[in-house]
Amino acid sequence: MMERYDIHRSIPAILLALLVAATIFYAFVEVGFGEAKVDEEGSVSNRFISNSTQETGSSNFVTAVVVNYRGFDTLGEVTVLFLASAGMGAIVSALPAGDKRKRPIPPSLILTAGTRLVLPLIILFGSYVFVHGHLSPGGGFQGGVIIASGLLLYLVIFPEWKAPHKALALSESLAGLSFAGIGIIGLAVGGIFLDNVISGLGEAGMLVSAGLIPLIYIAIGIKVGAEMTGLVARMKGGDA
Amino acid sequence: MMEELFIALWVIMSILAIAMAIHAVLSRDLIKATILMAGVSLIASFLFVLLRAPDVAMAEASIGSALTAIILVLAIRNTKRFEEGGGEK
Amino acid sequence: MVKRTYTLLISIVMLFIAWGMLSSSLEYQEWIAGAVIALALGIALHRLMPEAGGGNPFSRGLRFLIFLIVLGKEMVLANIDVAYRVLHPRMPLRPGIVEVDTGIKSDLGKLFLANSVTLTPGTLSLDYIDDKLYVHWINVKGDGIKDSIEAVQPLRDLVEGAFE
Amino acid sequence: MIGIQTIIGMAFISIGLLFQFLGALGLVRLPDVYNRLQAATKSITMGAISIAIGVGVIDLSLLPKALLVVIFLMLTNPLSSHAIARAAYNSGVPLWKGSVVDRYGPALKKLQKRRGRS
Repeated sequence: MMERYDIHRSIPAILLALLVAATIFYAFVEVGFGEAKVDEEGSVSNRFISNSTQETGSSNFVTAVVVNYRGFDTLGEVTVLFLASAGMGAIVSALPAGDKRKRPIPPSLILTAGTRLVLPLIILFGSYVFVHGHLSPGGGFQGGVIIASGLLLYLVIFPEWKAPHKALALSESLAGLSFAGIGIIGLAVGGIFLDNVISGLGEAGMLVSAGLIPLIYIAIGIKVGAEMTGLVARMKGGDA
Repeated sequence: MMEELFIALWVIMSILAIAMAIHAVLSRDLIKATILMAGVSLIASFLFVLLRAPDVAMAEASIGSALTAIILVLAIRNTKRFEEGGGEK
Repeated sequence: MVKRTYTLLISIVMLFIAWGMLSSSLEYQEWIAGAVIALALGIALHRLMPEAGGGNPFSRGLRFLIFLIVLGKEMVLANIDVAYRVLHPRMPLRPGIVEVDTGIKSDLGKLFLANSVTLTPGTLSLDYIDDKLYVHWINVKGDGIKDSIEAVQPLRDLVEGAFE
Repeated sequence: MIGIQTIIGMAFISIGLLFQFLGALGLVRLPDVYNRLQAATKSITMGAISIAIGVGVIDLSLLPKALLVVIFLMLTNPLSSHAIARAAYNSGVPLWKGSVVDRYGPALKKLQKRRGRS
């Protein structure tokens, strides 16, 4: 009954895992997770925690750090994601089409109807997460990935569905452009790339607040959702 | 009282995650390993919630246990399900 | 065409209500954003949604509410049933898969019937083949061929009233 | 001082945990995949719903979200168990030997023959 393990072959993997675990433990034993370190005068995190709401208008200071203080890094992250997706698309589309021997069992009516009913709700939840990035946990990356996982469900249930790669690429490019465009607006008006020029608009805690942060997060959400969907659709094969 | 419960939950979840990870490394069946890995991600996202990092928890839950698992399953479907080498199976 | 418009309206309202429950606030900004997003998603995805039947929406909604209440009652009964079967020392089981000709036509009705069959005592929906529902029944009555309609009985009429 | 609200919420959560426990017990005790899925689906759906409602009662501002979670669970949990049961049958997991009747197997065979021909 039980699967028999072949321990000898796995010894290097186990040793490597132990080594990594020991290193991580050694490196982080001093950090003290969960302890409050905000009482230190002049520390960076202290400054972010106490000032970010007034400076950026965002109640969620993780978002304030990701999109405002470290906005340029985020642009880099989005670019890395784009490069990964594009590279994978290039590799997968160059491969010969896989064999079609293993035809999956077609889904039953209950599954298809259920997916058709649930998918809009999942996409709505993803949009909720990225629209509320500056108020509640989550943001563009999380919301985009939630949308992608909904479309992934659709792709698994309807294997013959051809992902609209052109529309995905278009929305991805437009979202990326609008992110960079918002940055350039900041450069033109405030003199700093990605400067939050209208941060005074609205009061903190409302939906319309935090200036450009929600707009940037909406762009990131659409971009990540489109990228992830395209990536998985290409991985599935078919029309890649 | 609350503090001890918290720590006990923490320790149990961590041990569970480590056990699942070891099982995943040792398993020959790659689909099984993928599912176990998704489970580890789910536990990790729960631990992130306990550590009051809900942002990270959301990303971990959706990426780790949905997207990565599906990408790995698709890759396995196009290659082979069982690891090669060794005598049995 | 009329049915499509009806489905579009229903899906927009459904998405809007879901947004309201998610945000659970009374700020007008939330409601405006929700309306915009629900409208956009509804228009983009209403072709996807299973079609709802026609008829008077209010009586239909009332029937749906009754359906939900009965479903809740059945779920509690189902759990007591599970508890009885699991805790009984000899586990009284008489399982089998039966075939039920439900007579429900619309996709939405079939979905809700299958889901509620899974949640009611002792039954688990397996598949639809040629409009017949196949149900795994934990306590088959008789030989399981003549009385099979009983497996879906408590909720079938309610589903028919609410979705057909 | 614990309010009445907290007590009601805790009662809901306890009932939910009891149902979850019974579901897990059924998962261990019952003989085959389909019977196990029966117990697991019903108890785990009900248990999760009960816990969500309990949380909503304790903190009333969370109640709408909890209700949304309930709706979502009632939609998706039966779907997933249906998918598991169907996949199990189609990949050849047998019924328990004490089973009385199986009308699905012949119908499935007929369907496959029809599909193969067309």
